[in-house]
Amino acid sequence: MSMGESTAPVRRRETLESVVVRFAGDSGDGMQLAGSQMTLASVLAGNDVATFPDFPAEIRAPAGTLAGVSGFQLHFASDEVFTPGDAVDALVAMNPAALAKNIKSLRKSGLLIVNRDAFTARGLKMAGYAENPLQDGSLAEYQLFEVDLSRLCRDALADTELGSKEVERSKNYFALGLMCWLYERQLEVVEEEIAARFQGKPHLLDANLAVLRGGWAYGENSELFRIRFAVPPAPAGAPGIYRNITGNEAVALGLIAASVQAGRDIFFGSYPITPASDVLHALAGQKSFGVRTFQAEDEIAAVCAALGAAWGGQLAVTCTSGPGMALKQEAIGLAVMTELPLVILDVQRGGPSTGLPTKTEQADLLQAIWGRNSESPVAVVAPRSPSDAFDATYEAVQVALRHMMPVIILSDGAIANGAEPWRVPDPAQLAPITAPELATAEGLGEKGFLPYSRDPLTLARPWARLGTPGLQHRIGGLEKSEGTGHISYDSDNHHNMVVLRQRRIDNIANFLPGCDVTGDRQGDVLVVSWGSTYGACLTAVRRAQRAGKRVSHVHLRWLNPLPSDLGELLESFRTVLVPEMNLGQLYKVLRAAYDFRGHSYTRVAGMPLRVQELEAEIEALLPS
Amino acid sequence: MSMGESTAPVRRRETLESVVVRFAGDSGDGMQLAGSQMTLASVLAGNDVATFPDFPAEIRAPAGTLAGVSGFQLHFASDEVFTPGDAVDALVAMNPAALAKNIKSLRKSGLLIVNRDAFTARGLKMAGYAENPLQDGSLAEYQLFEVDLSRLCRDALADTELGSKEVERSKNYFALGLMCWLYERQLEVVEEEIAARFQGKPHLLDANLAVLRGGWAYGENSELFRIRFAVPPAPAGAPGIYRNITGNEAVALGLIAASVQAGRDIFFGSYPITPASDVLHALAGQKSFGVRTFQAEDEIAAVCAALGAAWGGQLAVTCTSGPGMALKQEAIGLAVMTELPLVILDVQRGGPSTGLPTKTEQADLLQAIWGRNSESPVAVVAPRSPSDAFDATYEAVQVALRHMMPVIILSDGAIANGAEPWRVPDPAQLAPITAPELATAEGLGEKGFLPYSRDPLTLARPWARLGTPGLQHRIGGLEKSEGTGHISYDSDNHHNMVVLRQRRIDNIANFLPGCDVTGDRQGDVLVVSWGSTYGACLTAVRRAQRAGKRVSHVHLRWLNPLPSDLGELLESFRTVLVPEMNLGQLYKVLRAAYDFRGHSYTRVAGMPLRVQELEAEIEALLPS
Amino acid sequence: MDQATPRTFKAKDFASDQDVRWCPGCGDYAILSAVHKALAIQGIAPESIAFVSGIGCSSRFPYYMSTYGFHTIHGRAPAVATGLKIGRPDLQVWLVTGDGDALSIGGNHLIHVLRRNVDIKILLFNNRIYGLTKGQYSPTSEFGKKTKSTPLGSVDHPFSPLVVGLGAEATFLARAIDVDAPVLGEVLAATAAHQGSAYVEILQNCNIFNDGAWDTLSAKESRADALLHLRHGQPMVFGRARDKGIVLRGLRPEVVTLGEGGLSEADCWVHDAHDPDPTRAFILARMWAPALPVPVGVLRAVQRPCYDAAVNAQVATARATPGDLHKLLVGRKNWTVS
Amino acid sequence: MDQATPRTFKAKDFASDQDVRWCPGCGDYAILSAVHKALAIQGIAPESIAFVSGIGCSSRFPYYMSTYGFHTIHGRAPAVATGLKIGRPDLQVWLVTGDGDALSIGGNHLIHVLRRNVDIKILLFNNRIYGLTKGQYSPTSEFGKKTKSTPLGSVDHPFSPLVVGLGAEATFLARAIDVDAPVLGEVLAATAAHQGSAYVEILQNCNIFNDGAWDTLSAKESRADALLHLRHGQPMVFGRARDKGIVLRGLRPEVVTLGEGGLSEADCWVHDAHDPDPTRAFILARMWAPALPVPVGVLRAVQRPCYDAAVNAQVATARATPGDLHKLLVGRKNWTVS
Ligand SMILES: Cc1ncc(C[n+]2csc(CCOP(=O)(O)OP(=O)(O)O)c2C)c(N)n1
Ligand SMILES: Cc1ncc(C[n+]2csc(CCOP(=O)(O)OP(=O)(O)O)c2C)c(N)n1
Ligand code: SF4
Ligand code: SF4
Ligand SMILES: [Mg+2]
Ligand SMILES: [Mg+2]
Repeated sequence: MSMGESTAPVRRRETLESVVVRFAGDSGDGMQLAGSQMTLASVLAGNDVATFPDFPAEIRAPAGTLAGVSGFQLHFASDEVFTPGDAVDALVAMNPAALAKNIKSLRKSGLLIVNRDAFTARGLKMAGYAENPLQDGSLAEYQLFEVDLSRLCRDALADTELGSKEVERSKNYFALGLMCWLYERQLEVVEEEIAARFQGKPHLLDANLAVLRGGWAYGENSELFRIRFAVPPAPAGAPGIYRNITGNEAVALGLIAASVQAGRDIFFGSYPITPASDVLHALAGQKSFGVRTFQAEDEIAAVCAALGAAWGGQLAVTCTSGPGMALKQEAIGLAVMTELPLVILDVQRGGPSTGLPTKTEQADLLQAIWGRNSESPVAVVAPRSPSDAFDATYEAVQVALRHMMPVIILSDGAIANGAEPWRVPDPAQLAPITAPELATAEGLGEKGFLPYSRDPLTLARPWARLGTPGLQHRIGGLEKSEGTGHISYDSDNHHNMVVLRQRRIDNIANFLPGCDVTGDRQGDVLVVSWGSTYGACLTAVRRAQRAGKRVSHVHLRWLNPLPSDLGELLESFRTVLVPEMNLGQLYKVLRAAYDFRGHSYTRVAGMPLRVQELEAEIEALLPS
Repeated sequence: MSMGESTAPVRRRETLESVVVRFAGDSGDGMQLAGSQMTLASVLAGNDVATFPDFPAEIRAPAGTLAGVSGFQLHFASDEVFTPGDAVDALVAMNPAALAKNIKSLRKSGLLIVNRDAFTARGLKMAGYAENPLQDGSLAEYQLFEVDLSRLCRDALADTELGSKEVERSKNYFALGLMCWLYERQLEVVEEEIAARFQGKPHLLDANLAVLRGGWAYGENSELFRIRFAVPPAPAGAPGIYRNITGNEAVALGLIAASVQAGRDIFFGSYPITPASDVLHALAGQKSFGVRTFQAEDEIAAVCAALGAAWGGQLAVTCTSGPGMALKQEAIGLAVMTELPLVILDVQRGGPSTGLPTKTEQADLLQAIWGRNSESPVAVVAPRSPSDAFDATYEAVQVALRHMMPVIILSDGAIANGAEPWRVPDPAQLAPITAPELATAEGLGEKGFLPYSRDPLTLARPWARLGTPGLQHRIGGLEKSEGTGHISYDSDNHHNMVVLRQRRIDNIANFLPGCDVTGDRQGDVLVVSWGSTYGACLTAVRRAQRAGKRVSHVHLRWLNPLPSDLGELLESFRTVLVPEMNLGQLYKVLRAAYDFRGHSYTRVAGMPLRVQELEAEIEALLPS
Repeated sequence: MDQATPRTFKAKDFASDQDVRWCPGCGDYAILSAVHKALAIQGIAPESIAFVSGIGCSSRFPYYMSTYGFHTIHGRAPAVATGLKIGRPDLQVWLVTGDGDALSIGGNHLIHVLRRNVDIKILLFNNRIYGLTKGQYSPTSEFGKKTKSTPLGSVDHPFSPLVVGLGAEATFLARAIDVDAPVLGEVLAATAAHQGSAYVEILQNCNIFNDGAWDTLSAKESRADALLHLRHGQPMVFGRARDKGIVLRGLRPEVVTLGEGGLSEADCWVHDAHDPDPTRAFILARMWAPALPVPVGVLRAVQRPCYDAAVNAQVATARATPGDLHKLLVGRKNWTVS
Repeated sequence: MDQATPRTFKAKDFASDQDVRWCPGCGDYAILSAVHKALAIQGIAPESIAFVSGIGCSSRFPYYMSTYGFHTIHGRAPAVATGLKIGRPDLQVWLVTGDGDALSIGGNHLIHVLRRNVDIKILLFNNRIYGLTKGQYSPTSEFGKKTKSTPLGSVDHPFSPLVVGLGAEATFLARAIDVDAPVLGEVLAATAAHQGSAYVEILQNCNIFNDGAWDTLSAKESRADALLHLRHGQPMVFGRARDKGIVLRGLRPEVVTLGEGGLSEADCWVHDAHDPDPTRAFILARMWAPALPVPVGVLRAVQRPCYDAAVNAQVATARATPGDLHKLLVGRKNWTVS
């Protein structure tokens, strides 16, 4: 049965450009599942999408508590989408706690669909409600739809053998069915997902399908909704195969693609930590690509093992989040000194210290650039969105191998777990990845092998294949003589090596494109962004541009080194706005490097920046 | 016998303002001893002094090799002395390797005293000499004095039972005796030191005294030297008791003084590392002051144990150098979050990675300010000289306790091992140290104890004494609600707490003096320094001032926060020069914070900056 | 607080007002309530006790105690607790940790605290999985275990927590299982009483990510046959009908059926928790199902000087002549300018 | 290099051209030369061998080898070596470390590499002191030791390196002393031959900061009485006159005089290095002077799957069907825009 086509009398049908929906419920309520399946249905409907999953820190806080609320926000539109959306158009609240925690995000007159069955005295109390908000008029400014979700599920499954727990657990599919009806998403794709999920468990399969369709039918048949919405497909993007992808998945794929291209097996040393662990999980299953994952005893062992593997010739990677990154710094310094290629992924989360493990933030920039003892410069790149994490990762590998150095990738919680459509690259079209490999001792000069001799262009030292006769060499963390790599305590040599290591970083800029500016290269306000604030900044700038303002946007993919034409660009605007989810870290880096006037806009709330805030900031900086 | 008064016919006697001597020999030759005893003799002669010990990294590299050369440079003068001196006036070279390694530092026409006995074929070869430099004319531009040191020692000890090894080992005292004669230092003080050193070993005591006096007598009686030098006492400083002190000793004393003043026992958690270990050694012997030293299994345990002790109410301290500092950063973040007082001493050394363990550098500044995950601001203070390490440490404790926060002290290898005279403070005059102690539950409001309530002035939270009924509380690394300290995942609270933690740092500036400027508060060039480059910068600026230039100097003791009037000061000069032993770290911090024009002068050679280089830099920036 | 009246405590006096946020059904609940009870029995006031933990589900423990509490960072609780105890020997210090927190990232601090015999009570909740990070294998997970990070099965040979403890010279070793309240209570009482590092492995069920890990040991039906409850001075007898015993043949423990082959309780290996030689404890710690019953109770409890006490003794001795600050500052060599 | 001719090696083929920079008289020299010899006998080419070390005097070792060498950071050599070996199982990987490097800062990595049984040969130079940092006590220093950091004597109970190894499930344990070249050579040969983590404690004299630490064991006169040279399958007999033996009474080893009380070699405990049960090895590892002779030679050598081999086996199996990049990238759900 295809329920994509409705047979009931057609209600008012409104066509929208863009919709933001949010599912919210208990951690056990399957909100992430409902959200990601609606995402899939939306991308297959041809919309552009962006998502923002919002987990609780507890594994499973007691059901019904505020601490246990799990949310999933989905933005889908007929136009390009760069953010998960500021204000929610439709909120599904599975219980009072979910309502209490999320109602702030719903726009005035937004649709509010609640599971009335959960609004019991106990549920209300756990959510901290003195009065039932469904009855006390406090929700008057929203369009409230009260649905007896639990009861409706029970009804839908009356004929089955399912226990009451399993019935209760299926209610996310009812909500999903209803939302799919409301926004005219096809059910087929969800049905396929359910089929895959419950393979081998026919009774659960049937039950969940029944509930899903029940949700749809409820929308269709009940008198509750007098309106349905259509969001027409976005204009077809570049031709190709598309898929939906999260940032963590994209990193894993980027690594594998780079590994295949470079002809080097991946060694992935990691210690689990939220929100980075999924990269380990994704790679652990990819042994057919020669991926060796190593769950180390701690972060230090993880990075050290990776460094050992790098010395051995592997494509070495380590992966963590903020606190783990702090622990790895001493060993990253060793990578700097030994000039070995190493990719370090830091999926930033709220801090300081343990902080807010499940929330996003972009406050590890200074730690990445400067957080080691002594002058220990490391290249830093940041993806701007989930799908872009593929490219950023791929580039990180390129640079690490070409220049023989550690490279830090700064992702964050929003990118890691957020999802968006991605045009899958053709493996045959991937950019080349080269390394200064050295696998024979032939052609060495009189002095034999010089592990610290350099390629004049890349400044890379040779990557000798261990096991090759005649290439034996010894490396370590003590200062070394240029050329021989022998230990050196000489003053001048030390100064020169310190300067050289910095030059190796600066030199990367010669291999990178200049600034890619959205808008004119001069004007009133230049918005500079990095990482996951890309989408919000771009959207805000575009809106200002449409309003005829002289505002441009430049997004920095590489944070160290910075693009060579950035200084000039910054000076070409009356003022510069640098919005960040930290206290102005990129702003400090830019100030230290260039002469320009600017403003730092910061909000560190564990959530993506809102387009509206940025619009207001830009507005305030424009000449009146 | 007092040999301070010479009886031999008086030679030409020249009076000098300032002299720089350097003892250089094998690690086993006792050069550090000779140097520090001449230092003592000089300060007791009323000179101002500064020293620069220069150790090899190996414990005892094979005798005679370049790697094994150990040096000790002493600057003494009739005027104030701020640096160990650029160029050496008199070099003692105990063997060819010592000559090879140190000759560059000797000024043209400088005195060069060599132990001819060591210039054997083997010794020359080990030092890399093809020809004997004593014979090939290559030393023509110096005043060369060849002394058969080894033979003279043997002669002096001919009557004793001493084995040839012990005789050989005494030759540093011969050299010292000779130098004391040459520069008219009293032998008494050295004799007392020898007496203390060889207590209970009368045959060694007598032998070393004999050799010391032999050195003196040799100067007096041989025809070699036609000149002697006098360096009159420096004008008496402020009245008081003076002593000679190294930076590491001064830190230890500063901690104990602060501990006595604050009425809190010291808990000192540390893991040995060059050049910081001596602080542990110094404190381990001070149990009568209630000092508990804990040699932990690693740096992480050291800082964590200190944090546990801080929670328990101790004056908690941890101490390390660069690589260990990197390891401590995660735990320092926990100290930031839990707002516990903790003093972290980082004695900077050459890097990156293991780097140059025995060389100095000041390249951990950015690591100290920004080297942690997320927004994790920490107060940073740096001593400017060995004796100043007492005050800087004392202030660090003051701030840590008053504001309830971790404070980083950035010392460095030059300060740690360098020595200078210090006017000993009167314990009764020490500045007060207060902490927001809370040792009873009386007077708490209705809500009971609020661990994250604040003193409005210091922004400190209360330091509850563990064990007190009614003050039980729970802290940790997760984000907390202002007031209660309960875990909070709330967005707005997080943003506010992030901002508050930064405000807590900024607020310290209200308790600190403004910039202490040497010279006018406006002019052509402002030299800004921090840490151990103080002396070189001050000396260079004074020379420029004497030459009538509009140059001023400001030295920053606190690096985080910066003094509140610094921005204005920077803008009051045509240009600013920031000399550093790194690649411009303070310069970056200043640029990020203020609008000014400036230049970064950097040299990272494992050695203090030279006054001459700085003079040249200043000169180049002056309007012509 | 009137110090004159001796105080008695109820279990709930040790509970904090914070909502407990473990998954419903988690084994941690039973342990929490056992600890509340054991502390009430012990009778030391909540304000004289500090709980320190690392990071993990288990490490949330301090929030649920009315004592002083410090939820530190991953793996480092032993170090934090050591510093606290050295400075504050008057406090009773407990440490709560997980198999990942204690044996993966925190392994070094754990073995050093045991070696030093710092007077800290260490409760290691072993659920053989990383709970908080949602289900990766841990250093106690069985070889071949399939988890999120080991989809083809882990190839890591696991640690036995108590054997690691013996390698580190632990003076007190005990084991209990979350569901067996009496043994857990007995072990906690002994832990509270021990002077020195008391190291306890508590087998705990994570019903979300490793449900049933201890089923054979915890199931009411099989428990008596699967566990060997050790009692000092008593022969090792177990089984639902108490019809099985342990005898030591050479260096190897074997299960015998009492009554068969003329064997009686008197032939069984007698438990000696106080043997200064750790070999017995080593044999016991390595006994494992299904070949042998798994020992619970106190495996070893011997005395050795505590690091914290020794440090404080050195300080106290030195302090008999308190330091003179002026003398210290002026040092041995000095001169006066007047 | 002509691969056809089998190569034979001399000790000096394994020496690098770098000046050796240990203190004259340091025990490290003897170990270096023993390793050069053992490698020559083993006959694997220098280019097929990698030496990894941490930081410390001992950790300078790789510079003096003509093999590949990596002088890493303090305590982390086991982790670096693990990564290297997983990626490059074809290389023979040796690790050189000190008592501080391995058991203080590096304790956790050490126990994890042993647990995993990564195929790495670990030489721990135990001089019971921190040499490179000039004389602080280490985790193997004796209780009460006065050093720079413990002027009143340390109050830390020391680790026994081999007992720590047993706590960590080590498959190979051996001990030798720097001055006893024959035993050292024998141990190194066995180490080279073992598959899995081979863990060797080498008692080494630091003549600068802890001179004479092993004097009773190393002095020519007392050595034979103080050391027990273990040989697999042989009764434990020792003494200058080979007139003493070890018997096991219950769980306790005792010294007996052969010939007295009718005791002969045949009554002595027979060494079984291959016993899968580690209890014997535990007893041996804890035997210590002066009450008992100190065992040298191979205490334990058993087989267990190596982590690195198992990882590579999983990869090889999976690779039988090589990954298809296109298929991976497009994923399970996708759509086409044309
Ligand atoms: C430095 C650091 N690394 C990693 C983490 C992520 N992390 C938190 S708890 C944990 C493991 C938890 O396992 P366990 O100790 O067994 O406790 P359980 O949750 O099972 O009780 C990990 C890896 C972290 N918080 N900090
Ligand atoms: C992170 C870090 N902490 C501390 C040090 C200083 N350090 C170098 S070697 C060493 C201990 C050396 O002792 P051991 O391992 O026994 O080696 P030995 O010198 O005795 O051979 C220490 C503490 C360091 N290099 N790095
Ligand atoms: S994840 Fe497991 S260990 Fe953690 S609270 Fe839930 S059931 Fe307990
Ligand atoms: S300090 Fe000791 S261990 Fe280090 S080289 Fe010298 S003698 Fe050897
Ligand atoms: Mg666990
Ligand atoms: Mg050592």
